[in-house]
Amino acid sequence: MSAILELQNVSRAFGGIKAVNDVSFKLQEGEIVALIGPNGAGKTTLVNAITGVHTPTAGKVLFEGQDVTRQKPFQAARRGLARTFQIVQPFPRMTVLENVAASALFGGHPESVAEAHEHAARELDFVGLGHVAHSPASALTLPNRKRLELAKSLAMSPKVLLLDEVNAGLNATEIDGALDLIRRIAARGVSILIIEHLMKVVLSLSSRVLVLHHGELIAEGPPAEMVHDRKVIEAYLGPKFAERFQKEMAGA
Amino acid sequence: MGFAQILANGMVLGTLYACIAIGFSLVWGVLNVINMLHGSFIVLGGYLTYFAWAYTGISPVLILPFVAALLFGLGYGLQYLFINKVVSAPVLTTLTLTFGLDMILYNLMTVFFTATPRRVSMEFGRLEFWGVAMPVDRLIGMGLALLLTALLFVVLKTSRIGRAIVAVRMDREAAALMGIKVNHIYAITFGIAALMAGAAGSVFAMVFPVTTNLSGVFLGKAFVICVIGGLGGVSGALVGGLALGIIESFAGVLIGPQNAITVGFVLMLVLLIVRPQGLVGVKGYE
Amino acid sequence: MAKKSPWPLIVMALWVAALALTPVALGNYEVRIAISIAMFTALALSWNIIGGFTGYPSFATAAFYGIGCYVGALAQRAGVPAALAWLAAAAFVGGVSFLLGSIVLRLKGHYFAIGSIALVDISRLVVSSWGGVTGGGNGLNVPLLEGRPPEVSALVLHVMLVIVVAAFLANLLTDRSRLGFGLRCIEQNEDAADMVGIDTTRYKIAAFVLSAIFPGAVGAVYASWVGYIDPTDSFDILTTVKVPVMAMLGGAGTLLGPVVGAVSFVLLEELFWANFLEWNRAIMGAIVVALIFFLPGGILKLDWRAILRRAPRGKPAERKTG
Amino acid sequence: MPETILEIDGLAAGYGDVQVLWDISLRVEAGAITCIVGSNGAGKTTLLRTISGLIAPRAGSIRLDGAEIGGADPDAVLGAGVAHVPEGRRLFRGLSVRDNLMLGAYLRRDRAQVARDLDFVMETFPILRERAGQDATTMSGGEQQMCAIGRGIMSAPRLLMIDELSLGLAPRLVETLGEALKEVNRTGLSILLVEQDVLTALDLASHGFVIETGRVTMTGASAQLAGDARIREAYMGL
Amino acid sequence: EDVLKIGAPLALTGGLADEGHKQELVWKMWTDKVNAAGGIDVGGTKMKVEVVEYDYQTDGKRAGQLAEKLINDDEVDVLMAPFGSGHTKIVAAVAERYQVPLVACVASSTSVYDQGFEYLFGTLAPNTGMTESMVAEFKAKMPELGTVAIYGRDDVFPKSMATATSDSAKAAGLEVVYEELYPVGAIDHSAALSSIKALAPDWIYMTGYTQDLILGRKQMQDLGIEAPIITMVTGPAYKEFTEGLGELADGVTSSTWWHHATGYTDVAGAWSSTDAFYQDFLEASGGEDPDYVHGSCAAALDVVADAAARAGTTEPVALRDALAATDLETFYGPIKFGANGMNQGREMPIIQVQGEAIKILYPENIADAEMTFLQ
Ligand SMILES: Nc1ncnc2c1ncn2[C@@H]1O[C@H](COP(=O)(O)OP(=O)(O)OP(=O)(O)O)[C@@H](O)[C@H]1O
Ligand SMILES: Nc1ncnc2c1ncn2[C@@H]1O[C@H](COP(=O)(O)OP(=O)(O)OP(=O)(O)O)[C@@H](O)[C@H]1O
Ligand SMILES: [Mg+2]
Ligand SMILES: [Mg+2]
Repeated sequence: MSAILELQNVSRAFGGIKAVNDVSFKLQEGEIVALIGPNGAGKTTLVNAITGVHTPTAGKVLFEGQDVTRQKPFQAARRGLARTFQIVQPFPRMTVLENVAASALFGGHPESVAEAHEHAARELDFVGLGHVAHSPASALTLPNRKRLELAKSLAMSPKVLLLDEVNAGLNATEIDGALDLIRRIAARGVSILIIEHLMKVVLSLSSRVLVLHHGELIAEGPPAEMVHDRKVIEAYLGPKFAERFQKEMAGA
Repeated sequence: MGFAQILANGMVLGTLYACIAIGFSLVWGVLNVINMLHGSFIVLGGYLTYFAWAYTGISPVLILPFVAALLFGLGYGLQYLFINKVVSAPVLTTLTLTFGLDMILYNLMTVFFTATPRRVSMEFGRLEFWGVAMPVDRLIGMGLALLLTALLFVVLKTSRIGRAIVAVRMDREAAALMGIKVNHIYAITFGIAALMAGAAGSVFAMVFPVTTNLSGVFLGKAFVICVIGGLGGVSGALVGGLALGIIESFAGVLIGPQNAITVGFVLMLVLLIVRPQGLVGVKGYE
Repeated sequence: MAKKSPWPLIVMALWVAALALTPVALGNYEVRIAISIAMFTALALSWNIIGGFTGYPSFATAAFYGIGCYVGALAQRAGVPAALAWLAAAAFVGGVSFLLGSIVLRLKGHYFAIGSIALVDISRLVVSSWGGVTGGGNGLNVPLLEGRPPEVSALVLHVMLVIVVAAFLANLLTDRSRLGFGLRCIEQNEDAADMVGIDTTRYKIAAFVLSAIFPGAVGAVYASWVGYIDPTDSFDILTTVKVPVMAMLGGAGTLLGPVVGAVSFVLLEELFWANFLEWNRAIMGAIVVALIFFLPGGILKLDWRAILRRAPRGKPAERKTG
Repeated sequence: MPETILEIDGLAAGYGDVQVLWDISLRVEAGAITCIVGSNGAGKTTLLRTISGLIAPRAGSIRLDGAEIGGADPDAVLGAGVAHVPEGRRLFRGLSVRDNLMLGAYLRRDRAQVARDLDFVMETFPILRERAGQDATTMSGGEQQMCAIGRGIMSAPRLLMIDELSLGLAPRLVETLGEALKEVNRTGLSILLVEQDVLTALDLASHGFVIETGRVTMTGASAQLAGDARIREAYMGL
Repeated sequence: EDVLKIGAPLALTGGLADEGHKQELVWKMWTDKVNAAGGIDVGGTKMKVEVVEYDYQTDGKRAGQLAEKLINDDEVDVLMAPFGSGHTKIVAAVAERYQVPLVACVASSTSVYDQGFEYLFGTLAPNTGMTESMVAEFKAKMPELGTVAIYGRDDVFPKSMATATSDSAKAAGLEVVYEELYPVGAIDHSAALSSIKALAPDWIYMTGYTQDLILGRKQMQDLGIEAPIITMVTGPAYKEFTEGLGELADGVTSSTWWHHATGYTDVAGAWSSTDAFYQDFLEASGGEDPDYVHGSCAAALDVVADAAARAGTTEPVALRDALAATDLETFYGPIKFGANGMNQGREMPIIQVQGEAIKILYPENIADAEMTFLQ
């Protein structure tokens, strides 16, 4: 199985601060990888660097083997390299359906406006927003906005999906629903890089966890190991939660 | 001709320009409103000063504070009654609103003042030093302009109002949660802007003839200055004003008055592109 | 996406036909009013593409219009037949707007507004400083159109109407094509638009150019009609602000909004100017103010589509529907 | 029985034509940490916004130590002693951490005491002293959350309301913040907490309310709530 | 209908409002005067005269629109042009198209008249005439006059004056050491004047709108710029200029097309002598002196009346031909239109502010003072 997305020594600095520093990893086709790390570690910046929002100051981004380091966001989207926003960004005064149709039309493969709407409708049903298809995006509740974000990125029929804290602000039960959705997305053969502070998500979804700290990868491995990793506990989990999660893993 | 003389001309003109632009910059920066009324405020200040002087004979320097106070009231009122209602609307809406208000004010002024040029004619003569000739009235104007600017600077930097203004600019709702009366602060800000415009008008009337037709010109200058200097209230306007004054002064001599103004505009456009925050403006005001 | 009703088309067709008939039905003065209605309708429709659909508060209309005036005038003085001169003007302005657009469209919000206003002033200053070619402050005499007054006005009116129709079609196609869809996305959230794969730069420039060529043509036609143009009248800041106001008055971002807006505005202006000499400017101002407060979405606000498309004011969620 | 600091009765509120809160009644115990839990869109934020005067209530009363504050302007509410740390921090861009904190004390005249409080905040959150000069909004999420809480404390409230304490924060930071809050609470400051992570919430608070679609559906001591089957099922995914 | 209808678009509001009101005033004076005398005799019938006027708000588009309204709705027999060469051009285009005679009383730039328009006539004489006589006169009064600096507003009238002066000066062997225009938006003249100061010319010639001239003169003073001759066209012709400047105005020269001190007697038209007009005007204006705008416009109406009388009809084409054949002595001076429709061969006064008063230096026959020099 081959790497669909590969980062080679990617760095991104803002003036003084190196938000991302010499990060390298491979995302294999069809796998779900989690990216965790303290606030300000550089996770969002990394996503921005991959999708061309902020071009890396050093290093290479390879998508399906080809160099896309200097691409523009819209190009990334068209290639099938979709992402969601940590701060959800819908088109507020369009209906939910139009929002998704936009992605289908421009990010997906060129189709007519009409087709785009049909495609959008399908994706909405898939994420379970069919019932609110015609209400303005601004009227959605937070979890539904997150689902909308997912639908939008799915409508671009992506190969890789970068999820930046799509579950933040959901409570444990709501998360269960979200997990199921993400699994179904993965089942469609989409490779996923998921950023999350909710360990429940990380632990139950990912086959592999990357830990970012001060812009650098400090650890990498299966979830079960990570919750015991001293560095990770020190930098990220903290003793109390580490204990809680270790229990959960043991329980599961 | 003397380099010093050109520079001097430019600097004097520049300070007056700064005085013209400050209020505009403040409203733009804080309320995020492009105030099309600004030019007319200045003209109004000029006319009021002229008539007060013409009928009472009191020195315009003494009249200035009253004119300023009057315009503060006007500005506060307009903001509180009209602009506040749409202050968070997109630029097109607010700009159009202030334009409509300006049409009214302008019409009132043409009816009551006519377009006849008015000038407070007090001959102060001039000073000469190192071959540089400086009209005294301009020096006075410059002095007043600087004084006002400094005053405003201190107020904004040190006073609670100053801090409140900054907070409101950044995030209305969060500011409200700090116990700041947002609408009041907006109105105050607009009032201060009008006040500065009125004062600028007074100063202007001591040096130049004012006519209603100038309001458009003043507005244009304010645009240019704000963009060149940047929206940071006082410092931006000061730098922008001086820059423009000096540039126009040199351009006028080197490539002829014909193109002097064009140079200013072109510079502005260039800055808009390469440095939207202006020469000294703080990033994030955009 | 709103459903495509045929009504805008029908209404528009009837309206244009009505205007086209004024020369046979009414006197020259009314025809002249019809002409200025047509002129401003064309301008407002053009503005609608950049200002309405794309949500970029452009005040560059007068720049395009003015450049159009001069290109048309100069071409005609150089012996180019009127019709060709008009097309040339449109084409030239299109090119200019492409260049200018790729510069000023990097700006957003207030900065774009200022930038676009600056375009008007700069073009005016350039035209007046460039006396050798443009006659500077002296202005330019343009060869008068041949024919008796009624014929000339009728001709001008019909040409203006052709431009109106063209501009309207441009709006229609934009509205119903992926271009329009993309522009509306940009209007609502440019970053997100970028994210869903819209080449925002290209789309914005396209919109800017579309909103420029028709004013260019209008200017050229106007020039050969009045027979004399000068910088101050051609690059008039009042024109540049009036046009967006008209579009908003009718309903920016809608198809018929600019049309309705232009008509009502011009007629109102006629009315007040005829009856309140001294105060007409103040009255227009009052109307503008009232418009902002009482018709924020424009006259066509009641059109339910406008509810989804109009510029955001106050809490968006207060307009929850569905 | 312990005295209450905040009393809400029959409160209704909403946005435009959407009513969000229906007949909310609850008591917040003085000197304690109380938490509000509830699924998304339940109306928790709306409740806090109504208390702090950002939204006018449509019915009902809000009393602080018996004095009516319902419908008062935000500055009046804050003056009365209720501070609100909004969802998503809302720090002031372009202002230093210190200035942000000082804005919390905007309404206060007692300079000396303000200075002492500033010191206290920086003791509680040492990172803030470290970054005092930095533009607050360039700090990481967690640091911003501390700054926001500090800003709340700076207005010397008697009741501190915090919306979404742990939203988007690394677990370790949540822990630290929790400790810090307990710290602050020991100084006698009552705290009203809105929190999605029910475990964390109930662990911090002594008392809790559950809000569902704009109505209070459950209330009780944390331990008791934590044990409740419905809560475990609805909010802990257990 | 036995009324001679005269249409007049006026700038009663906006930038040129003051000028518009001047025209309005004389329109009224003239109609009252003529109608009081029973009107004019056109082909045997006594016709009253009526001026139909509208405000065009100093907006060129509107001026044209109004001209059309006057022709179509009010069916005027003849049009009077508004103030200024620019707006005259716009109205002229309309008049030409409708073939309605248009008399311009405040447009002096030849560029207005050289479009081959058949129906356009102007009572002001070409600027060139003005500048040549001025250069000649000054050279005569000041033989050592060698250098001149020319500074003008980039606007139809001032620009053409500047160019004309520069040509006449060169032709007369003067050296033009500075020749620049300032754009319409200019509010300060330090730069230009500082350059001029460095050149120390014998003669400073500035032309522009009154407010610019007031400021220009003052800034010369402020910057210590002195020259034997300072000419500001057409500043001294306006009372706003002398009022705005006070003693600073003293010594400033200008040329003008007419001055009320010009004593033409027993002439045709509504007023039998310049003085008669002057007296009436003082009354009508409440004691203010008339300037050339008043004079020229009143005379323009005399021309119309005269033409109508000779044509014996108000039919436009006949009226036009009659106008073309005009050869009239008015209180304002002789009026005779050249091929391009412009008033020919008048000797235009050169005036100078001396103390409070406006004195005439030229032509000799009406001169009432000796030229004084500023240095
Ligand atoms: N546009 C920017 N300009 C300057 N600094 C930035 C910018 N964006 C991010 N940073 C800095 O880069 C660092 C990493 O930020 P980033 O948002 O990637 O962190 P994160 O891992 O996503 O944190 P969180 O988990 O809270 O979202 C932070 O210190 C932040 O201040
Ligand atoms: N500005 C607004 N305009 C209209 N409706 C709103 C607005 N803000 C929130 N709502 C609606 O009010 C309801 C309650 O929202 P609120 O934010 O109070 O819920 P919450 O309990 O805070 O949820 P969360 O856990 O996401 O913060 C939701 O249905 C939401 O859609
Ligand atoms: Mg992040
Ligand atoms: Mg909330």
